[in-house]
Amino acid sequence: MDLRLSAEQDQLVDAFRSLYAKHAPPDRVRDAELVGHDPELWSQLQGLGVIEMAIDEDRGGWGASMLDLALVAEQHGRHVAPAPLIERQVAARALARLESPRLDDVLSGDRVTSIALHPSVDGVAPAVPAASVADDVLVLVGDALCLVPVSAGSAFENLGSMPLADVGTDGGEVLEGGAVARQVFETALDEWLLLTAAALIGLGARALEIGVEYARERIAFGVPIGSFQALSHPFADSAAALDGARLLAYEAAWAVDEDTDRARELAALAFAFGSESARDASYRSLHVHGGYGFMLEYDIQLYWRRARAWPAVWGAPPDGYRRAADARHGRR
Amino acid sequence: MDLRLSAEQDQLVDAFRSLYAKHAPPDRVRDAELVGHDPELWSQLQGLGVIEMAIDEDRGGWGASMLDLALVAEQHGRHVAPAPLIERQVAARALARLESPRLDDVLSGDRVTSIALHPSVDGVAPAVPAASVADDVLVLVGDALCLVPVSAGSAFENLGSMPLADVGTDGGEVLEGGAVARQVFETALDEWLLLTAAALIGLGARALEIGVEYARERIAFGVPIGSFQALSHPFADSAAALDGARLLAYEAAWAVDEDTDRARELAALAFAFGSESARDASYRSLHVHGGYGFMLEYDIQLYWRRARAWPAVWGAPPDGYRRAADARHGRR
Amino acid sequence: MDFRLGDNADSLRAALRAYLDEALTDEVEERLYRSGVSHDADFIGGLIDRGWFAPAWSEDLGGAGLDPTSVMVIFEELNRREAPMYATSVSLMVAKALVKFGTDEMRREIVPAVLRAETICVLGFTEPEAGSDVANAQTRAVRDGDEWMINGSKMFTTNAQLGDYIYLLTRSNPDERKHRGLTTFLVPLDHPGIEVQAVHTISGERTNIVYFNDVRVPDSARIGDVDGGWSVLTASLMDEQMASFAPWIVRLLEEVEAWAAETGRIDDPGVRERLGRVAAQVEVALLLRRRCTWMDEEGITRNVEGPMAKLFSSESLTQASQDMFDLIGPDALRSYPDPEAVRGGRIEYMMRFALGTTIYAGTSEIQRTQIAQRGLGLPR
Amino acid sequence: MDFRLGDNADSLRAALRAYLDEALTDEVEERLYRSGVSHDADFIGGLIDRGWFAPAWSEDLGGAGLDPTSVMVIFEELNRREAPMYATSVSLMVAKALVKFGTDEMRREIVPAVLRAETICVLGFTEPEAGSDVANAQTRAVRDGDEWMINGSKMFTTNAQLGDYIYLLTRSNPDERKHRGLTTFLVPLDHPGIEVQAVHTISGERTNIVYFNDVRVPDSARIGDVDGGWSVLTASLMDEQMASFAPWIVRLLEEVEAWAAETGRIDDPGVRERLGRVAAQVEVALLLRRRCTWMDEEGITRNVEGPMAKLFSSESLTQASQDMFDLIGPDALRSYPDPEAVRGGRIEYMMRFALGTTIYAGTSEIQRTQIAQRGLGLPR
Repeated sequence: MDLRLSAEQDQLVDAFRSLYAKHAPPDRVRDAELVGHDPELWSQLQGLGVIEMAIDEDRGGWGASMLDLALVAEQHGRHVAPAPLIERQVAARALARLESPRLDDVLSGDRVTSIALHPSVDGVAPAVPAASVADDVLVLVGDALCLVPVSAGSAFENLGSMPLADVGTDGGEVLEGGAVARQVFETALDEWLLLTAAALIGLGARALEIGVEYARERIAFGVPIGSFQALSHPFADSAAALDGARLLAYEAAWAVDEDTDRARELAALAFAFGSESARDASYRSLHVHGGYGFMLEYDIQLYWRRARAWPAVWGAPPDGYRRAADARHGRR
Repeated sequence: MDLRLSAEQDQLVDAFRSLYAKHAPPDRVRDAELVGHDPELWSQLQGLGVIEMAIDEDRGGWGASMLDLALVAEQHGRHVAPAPLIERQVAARALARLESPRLDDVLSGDRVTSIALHPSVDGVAPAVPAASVADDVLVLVGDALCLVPVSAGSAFENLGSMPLADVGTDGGEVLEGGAVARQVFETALDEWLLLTAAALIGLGARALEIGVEYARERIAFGVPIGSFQALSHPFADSAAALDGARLLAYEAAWAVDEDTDRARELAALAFAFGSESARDASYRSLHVHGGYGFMLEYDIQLYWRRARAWPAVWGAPPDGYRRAADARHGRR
Repeated sequence: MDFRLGDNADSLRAALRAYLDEALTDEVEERLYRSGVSHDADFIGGLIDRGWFAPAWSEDLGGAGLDPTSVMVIFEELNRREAPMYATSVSLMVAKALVKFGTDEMRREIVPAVLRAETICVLGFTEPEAGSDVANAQTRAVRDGDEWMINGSKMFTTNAQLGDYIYLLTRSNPDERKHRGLTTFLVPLDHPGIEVQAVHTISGERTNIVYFNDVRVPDSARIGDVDGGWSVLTASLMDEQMASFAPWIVRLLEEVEAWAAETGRIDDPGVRERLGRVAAQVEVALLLRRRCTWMDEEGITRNVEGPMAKLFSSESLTQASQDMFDLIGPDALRSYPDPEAVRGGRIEYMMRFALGTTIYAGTSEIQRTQIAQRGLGLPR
Repeated sequence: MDFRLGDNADSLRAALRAYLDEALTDEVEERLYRSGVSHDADFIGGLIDRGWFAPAWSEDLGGAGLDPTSVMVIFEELNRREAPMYATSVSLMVAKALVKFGTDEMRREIVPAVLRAETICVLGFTEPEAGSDVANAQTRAVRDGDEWMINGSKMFTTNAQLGDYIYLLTRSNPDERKHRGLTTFLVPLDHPGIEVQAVHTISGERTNIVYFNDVRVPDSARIGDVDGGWSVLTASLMDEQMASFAPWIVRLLEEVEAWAAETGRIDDPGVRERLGRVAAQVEVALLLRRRCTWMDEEGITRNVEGPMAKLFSSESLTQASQDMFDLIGPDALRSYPDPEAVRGGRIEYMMRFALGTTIYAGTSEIQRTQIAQRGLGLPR
């Protein structure tokens, strides 16, 4: 076993850490809450090649590994960054897998594409992530994977201040049908679950840091509140869970890169366990803030809302555990 | 609302408290673990009229209310008493409801009867409570409620040291069939769930006392361990949950006595919530004992094992919550 | 035992429900939601007309003089509908302290105005550096002849932007030990030197921070003895000891059951299990709170029954609202204004609202410590 | 990164599984279960023959000199099958302390005997009045010329009934502060004045209490410096820092999956959700433990990685075994000897076994405090 990042991966992490520190500080996150998207941040991310890196070299990209993408997603989550990184990467990868010429528009930056995580129902793909800031959305309509231009998208306010929209799917372009379409969709979903897990783990780890810093400094009854076991012991549980979740997410990314037969199972487990770990850590950190925890002025509420909202675009932890069990035991 | 016990109920509780203190101290509980039954304790209970009180006056009993029975069950649970009180009361009440002449044998003490909580499958009623110390067992076989003599019973070792047995149901006497049988069975199950809830609440409350006493006296790092929030805060949660569970069980008993339309729902809720409360309280108390918690010599393990085992004869908390929802919303 | 609340209570409940259905129109609800302020003069006027405004107050003081059970039924129904009561219920709590500890003038002028809902009072206990540890208040009050000079700041002074007075805890004697040396005042909020700054919260509710810069008040603004503020405060906080969020869990379950029936999800055994779990929390939360009322009615001194009701109801609401959010799936993300929002966004809102309930009126940690020490006799 | 353990590890695992299938027959399992003693000389002999007995020990000391990953694989597989290792693994831990702190004679005589599994050593740290607070040991050792006189008692001295020596922590200097004034000894268990009393536990395992009445031992029985016992102890406990119950959760999941497949319950979505949850706990528990091994292999100093592995695995085992018990229903109640017992009663047994895992080798509370203070930098 080797848990060390390569020198290139260290550089990758450093580069994104610096980018987010500069372009996604908490005030920028707040400013972007209405639309859920910071175009300047996105253009910086694009400048670092977040789409290219997600695409194989033979399709015109840079061929980063899934583990590389997970490392970037983790930094993304640490800053609860208001840019739809994961959906756009996953959509681009699906286009590549479909060998669709539409990938060129995405790589060139001419078209921005996202992906619906649930099939269309009655002509509408509900709550599509990043749809309100996308030109096109990949949607599974019946047995066909379609590219739908987002004209009929209706954005809505939501817990996570995300650029979600319901997208009418009539008149989309069919890119692929049948078993292949379903398979590409499921693979894209695996990737979304995995990268979202990584983002949530970054989010949870940072939320825990915020809570620990607060508990170290805040004095009550003459002592720092972090000395009370009622606070410190749940924090310790979160620290262990997040370390474990991170290892699990990395293992899942590695399994995707190595194409092992546990990739789907591990991605779903990482999503479910990572969601729970981030949810608990951010709730605990928010709670130790006392009344400050639910003031919009404090950063911790930004973390808690996204810890709850990001995974919910697809589903809750029980859904992830069931998906993992289906991968492990076969669907019935 | 009136939460006060009547003077008669106070006397009833006192009488059973004294009986159990004298005839079911921990060493007697231990001595009875192999068979799961202390005949001397049972004869004392019988002397106080535990079967008669469970039967209406017009059927030859004393006509105690369900709340009276719940108060007795609570004392029973506080002592994790090794006598199959609840099953025998519930079985006798079912015989009364069926207007069966077999009730006379039970009231006279000639026959000891228990009840299977799950219908017979392939000719066997599995894990019937109190069956290994019963003469007969009431079992739902298909659509018929049958009285089966326990000749083919096979007792087995189990977590709660209970007198459980699998009972072959061939050749039982059909007492009633069709909708009436099913209805009597479901009512009996309501009563078993409710009285078991009351017993578990007594059990949980006593387990909490044992843990609190230990935590007050045991010194570590120079202070009583009960001063550590890691212990005292979970205890506080258990104290609140058990108080709530007790109120819920009393309300359910009152609802049965008043024949309100929420009786079935409340009995199932009391069972599920009471099981959880007793399980958590006994686990926490066991855990604060450190290594002593899992020594057979200490009493707390007697409580934890029964907190787990008593309800499991029918099912787990999720089963109780589903039964309550079925009562609330109708079965589908 | 009897778990019926009685015919009076039942008909009172029915009357309340009828009024609330009529008064809390969608427009009122929307206005309240958008403003983030739990106060509506028209609505309160309707309550006053019906004698439901200050139900626990004796009639000679301008109240309805109702029994504890009726008071509780009113509490359950108003809160189940999240009626805009916060500004006035805090004002009544302050008025109660004035009756006991206030000057004659306060009792003559301010108390009746509060009971007519013409005067709003807000709490000024918590400070930026003193939350759970209320006794650590640092806002200074320095005596200068017949006046006091006040400097400092107070947090979570909800409704200060529309209030008339602030019920203020100050440190009058820094040399005394923590709980001594505190003095309480009733200070007009339009007083020079007072600045009210909005603070917005995750549930949409607006609260405030209030700054005091060289605020001079006469000694007649004082409530209770000099350096005797802790006993004034303790008496006031007694009411908070019965805080319960049971009615909110009732509402949550009603909304989720309606969603489950509308969508057919109610047929799923997993959904049923989770609904059953919330039904148990509803029942237990209501019973723990009703026990307090029964004890009051019987004149039985409460020990930790109040903390148990508060702890269980707020923790259950927090857990249940999150569990229901998970149950509903992606649609649960939609907030109130979205027409597609599940049950008008109520469930998503309650998850955010719940976050505060384990904090204010004594955090869950404070409640657990009280139960452990006062209830179970565990050592400090 | 690479999550493969490597071909060596894979073939070692396969070889171990083959041996365990062959050696741990139903008869052996039954004998072990009934005796409550985790030791079997024949089984250990087989391990010695195959070079798997003291895998981490260097070859010149009589060990197998394997790398940390191989050692971990052996640990995972032996514990997944609950192989009877407890008596000998404690003996090896004691021997390790003897190599570092023991006399020449101990190193020459006792250490090799332990490595041949001919000598069994047991731990004598915990006392009736000193559990988590090990440094509070009260068993007295009083120097008398070249001898020491020992009086006191030790709890949880598992295997003392079959052991040869007890590794004893005593208070040699009552005037010194707690952690000072301790001295450790290696005392033969057949020494006059030592009485071993059986203590039975909820999992069926037998442990003991050992009484010391005027036990005179020569100074040559001392390990380490006079009053220097704390550093000897700390070094020994370092091994416990990597305790993990991951292999037991692996076994639990295997058993429940087999049950679910046999009964068809695996088709129930609720069952799948719960199996998925345990699968995550398995994976995380394994990874947290494997991370420790990787750090050792790389020479990276561990901080709280050991406590995290121990805390997570024991708490998960406790929770998962109870959840699986609930899942299975009434049949889960049946204990081992019942032929109808689900999966030979293994799941019911694991729920009882789990109770100890959050206590010994450092309670969960001790682990959390270490993680909070050493890992997160929270104040004491």
